[in-house]
Amino acid sequence: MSKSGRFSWFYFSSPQSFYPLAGTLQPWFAALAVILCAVGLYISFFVAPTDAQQGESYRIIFIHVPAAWMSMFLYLVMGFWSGVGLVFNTRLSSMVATALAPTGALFTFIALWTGALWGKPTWGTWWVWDARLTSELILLFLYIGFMALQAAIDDQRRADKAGAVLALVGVINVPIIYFSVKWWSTLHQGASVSMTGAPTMAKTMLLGMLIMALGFWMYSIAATLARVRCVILERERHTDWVAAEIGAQT
Amino acid sequence: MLEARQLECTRGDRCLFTDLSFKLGRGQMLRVAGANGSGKTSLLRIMCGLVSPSAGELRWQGRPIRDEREEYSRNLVFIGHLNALKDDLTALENLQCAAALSGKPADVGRMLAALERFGVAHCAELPAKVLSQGQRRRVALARLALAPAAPLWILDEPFSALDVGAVVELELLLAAHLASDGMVVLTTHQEVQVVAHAILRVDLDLHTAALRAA
Amino acid sequence: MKPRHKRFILVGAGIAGLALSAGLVLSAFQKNLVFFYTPTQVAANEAPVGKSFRIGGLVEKGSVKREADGVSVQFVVTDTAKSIPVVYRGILPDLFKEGKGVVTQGKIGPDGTFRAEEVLAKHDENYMPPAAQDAVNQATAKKAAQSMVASEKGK
Amino acid sequence: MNWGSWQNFLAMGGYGLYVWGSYAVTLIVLVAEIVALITRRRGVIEHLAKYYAARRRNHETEA
Amino acid sequence: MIRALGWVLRRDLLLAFRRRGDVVNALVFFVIVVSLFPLGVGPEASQLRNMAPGVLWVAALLACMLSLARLYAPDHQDGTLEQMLLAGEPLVVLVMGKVISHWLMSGLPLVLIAPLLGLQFDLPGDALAVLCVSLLIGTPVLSLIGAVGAALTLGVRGSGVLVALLVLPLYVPVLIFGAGSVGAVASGTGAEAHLMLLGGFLALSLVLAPWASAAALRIAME
Repeated sequence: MSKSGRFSWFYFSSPQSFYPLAGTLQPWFAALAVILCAVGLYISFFVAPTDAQQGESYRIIFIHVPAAWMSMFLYLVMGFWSGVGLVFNTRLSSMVATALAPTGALFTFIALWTGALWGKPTWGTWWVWDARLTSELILLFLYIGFMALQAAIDDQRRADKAGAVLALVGVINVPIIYFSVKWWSTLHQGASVSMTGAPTMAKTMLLGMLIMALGFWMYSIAATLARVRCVILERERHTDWVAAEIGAQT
Repeated sequence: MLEARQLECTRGDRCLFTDLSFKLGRGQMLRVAGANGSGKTSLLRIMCGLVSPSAGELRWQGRPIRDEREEYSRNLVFIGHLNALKDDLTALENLQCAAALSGKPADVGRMLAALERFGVAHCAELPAKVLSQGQRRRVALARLALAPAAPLWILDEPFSALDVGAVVELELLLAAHLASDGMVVLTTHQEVQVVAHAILRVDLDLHTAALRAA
Repeated sequence: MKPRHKRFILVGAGIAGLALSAGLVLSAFQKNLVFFYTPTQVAANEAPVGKSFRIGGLVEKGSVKREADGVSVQFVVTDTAKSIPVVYRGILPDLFKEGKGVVTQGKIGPDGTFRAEEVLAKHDENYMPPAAQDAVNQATAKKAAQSMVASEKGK
Repeated sequence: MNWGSWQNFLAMGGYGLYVWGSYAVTLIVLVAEIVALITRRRGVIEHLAKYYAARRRNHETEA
Repeated sequence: MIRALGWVLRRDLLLAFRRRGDVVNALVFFVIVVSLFPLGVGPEASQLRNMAPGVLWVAALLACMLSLARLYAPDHQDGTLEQMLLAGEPLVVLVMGKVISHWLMSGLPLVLIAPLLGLQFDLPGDALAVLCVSLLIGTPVLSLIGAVGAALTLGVRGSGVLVALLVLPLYVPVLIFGAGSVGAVASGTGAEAHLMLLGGFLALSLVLAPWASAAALRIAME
């Protein structure tokens, strides 16, 4: 993902040189994801204590919150790379945006699903139409719309650019999701971890949640790198290096 | 002056042309030749600024057209495959809208004169949908006869669906435009009888875009 | 007009539009635009009339009374300034407790009692083990006691 | 944290269905994505191998 | 700039006038959808009154969305869109003209006929007034957002369903606050906050949507 860009943007902005780099990095991120999730799950179930209010049902937080964070964060990253692709006409950034969308949509789905399962025992309902829940649902539709639009357009360059415009229009939704609990009085509780102010969670609970979030992050990078490799092969099939790569694979 | 620098165009997996450079000066005509699917229309659309080339750039009066899109558009008349006529508007209204949108509104007398040149003045009050294919093409071409003319004309198969009389009329119009230091870019399958002090030719069939002056 | 001037005008209009939009949205937030109403708002007649709406607040301590049939329950929702009595027939969520947040949907009856159709618990964003919760409770009680003493002394 | 027994662990203080329902679906979704990625990669490689083979044959017959 | 905008507007209104049928169809669609609900739900006045804002707004949303297909597609087919991209004026301005004419032909008629339909649902007078105001502020937003969707899906296969998928989620806030304003005034809590938010959406989409739509059109024409 953005990792490549940091040390040598120009070299790795070509699909040909990014492809092997992604291949090298991908297993490491995957391994990190497995380790972090394992540690996170251990803390979530065996170290973090019961919650005083909610009992054991709060343990859903360890996937719900990281998934919700990822759903918003991945959309921002997708919007960023879409914008870069639109402005600088760099193929790789458009490919990365395309590769991010399915993972983002999955995390949005997970956030909604676990939220429903958490809401039933604590609030007493699977779903309410409050601002936080509604805007998160719209985020899912935006991801789906992005994928559907790209799939419907045959010309690759146009698909990338049209998707980018849609992604950028949809970015408005992300701050609405994030701040909805502050702006409106919602059923959804406020943020336990915020940029300002101390977290309102017991330390071990917070630790478990943060490690799980880190694990999801690594997973997202690994999944995106794997997908972007497929996308590169498909789109660069007319080049000699892809022909050579496929020749080596088979 | 219009200058193309190392233009490249790819559609899907196919590279239509690459490293295409030419210069088109005042009073010169550029004829783009090539077989079907060789990228003639794509080149014309790139030259209009409708499509950005996958590499290279176009310069108008020394400045990239990307930077001054509207300014460039005002110096340009493009007549493409489609006639850009609204079926429900009359020939006159169509011409009026086209002129207004290109930033050069004209009065009715001039427009009727332009239609007259292509022999469609009697259709001026008819909705475009009742016109024949040839008549519609003539109405579209009447934009060229509207004075004051934009310096650069880009025409995609302007002679298609025209009868002999209209072909001659268009050739005269092109010659007059070139004589008054205008520039013309066109694609066509038939030979053009236009007197001009330079007719350039780009042949897209020869992939390396050989350029020769006639 | 040069293209540069046009772009300038367009960008200026855009910025003005954004400012107008921000102003309108922010002043809308000053007004009453809510998922639920507080008892104070209901008392000030800001809540809808003759229509189902939600009230939110805390369940007043010691106000929860269960009827003999086991499914009907009465309690009082308060925001510490005003309070509204609520009657409800149905299953309460697990987090429904005295002194905790609640959001309930229903209509106000002619006697001023809120007839709830749905009761939802609203929990806060604090997560801590029971022992820590006890400590917090004790601390707040102590603080409250101290402030009582202080105010007594002040008199 | 000591759960005492497997039953306690699975029961999650009475919220077993909700907690395990969340974790199970998350696991299923993520595993499904991984499987989809692996099959996609195989599919792409297979498809492109055929594509290049067809192109080679085409060149040979032309030549 | 203003003159170019005026010309686009004039041309589109003239075309709409020559093809009155299309405008009338959208309006009839709106009326029929709204009138179906009392038939399906039953004639109980209080229930209808509660449903009215939502029903009217959803029907307005759908009617507006259906007419999006006519926004750019005909111009795309006959080549006039190409000429618009080559006009000597910023494309944003021309897009604005297209959007205004779309609103005049699809949004404004809805606003005018909505009070009549509101009577069908037994809405009180003040609620009818707020319904009109909310539609007046809200339907331009629908046209503006719709213009982005229409431009993005221009000439794409299956664009009818796709435009719904792209545009409807973005319509949600307008629906919530549009219908909410009528509901709020019907239940005695003022509608100012809702209308102000709608106004905020309108200002925001007036700024952003024409740019996005113009960018999408350039992309679509490549």
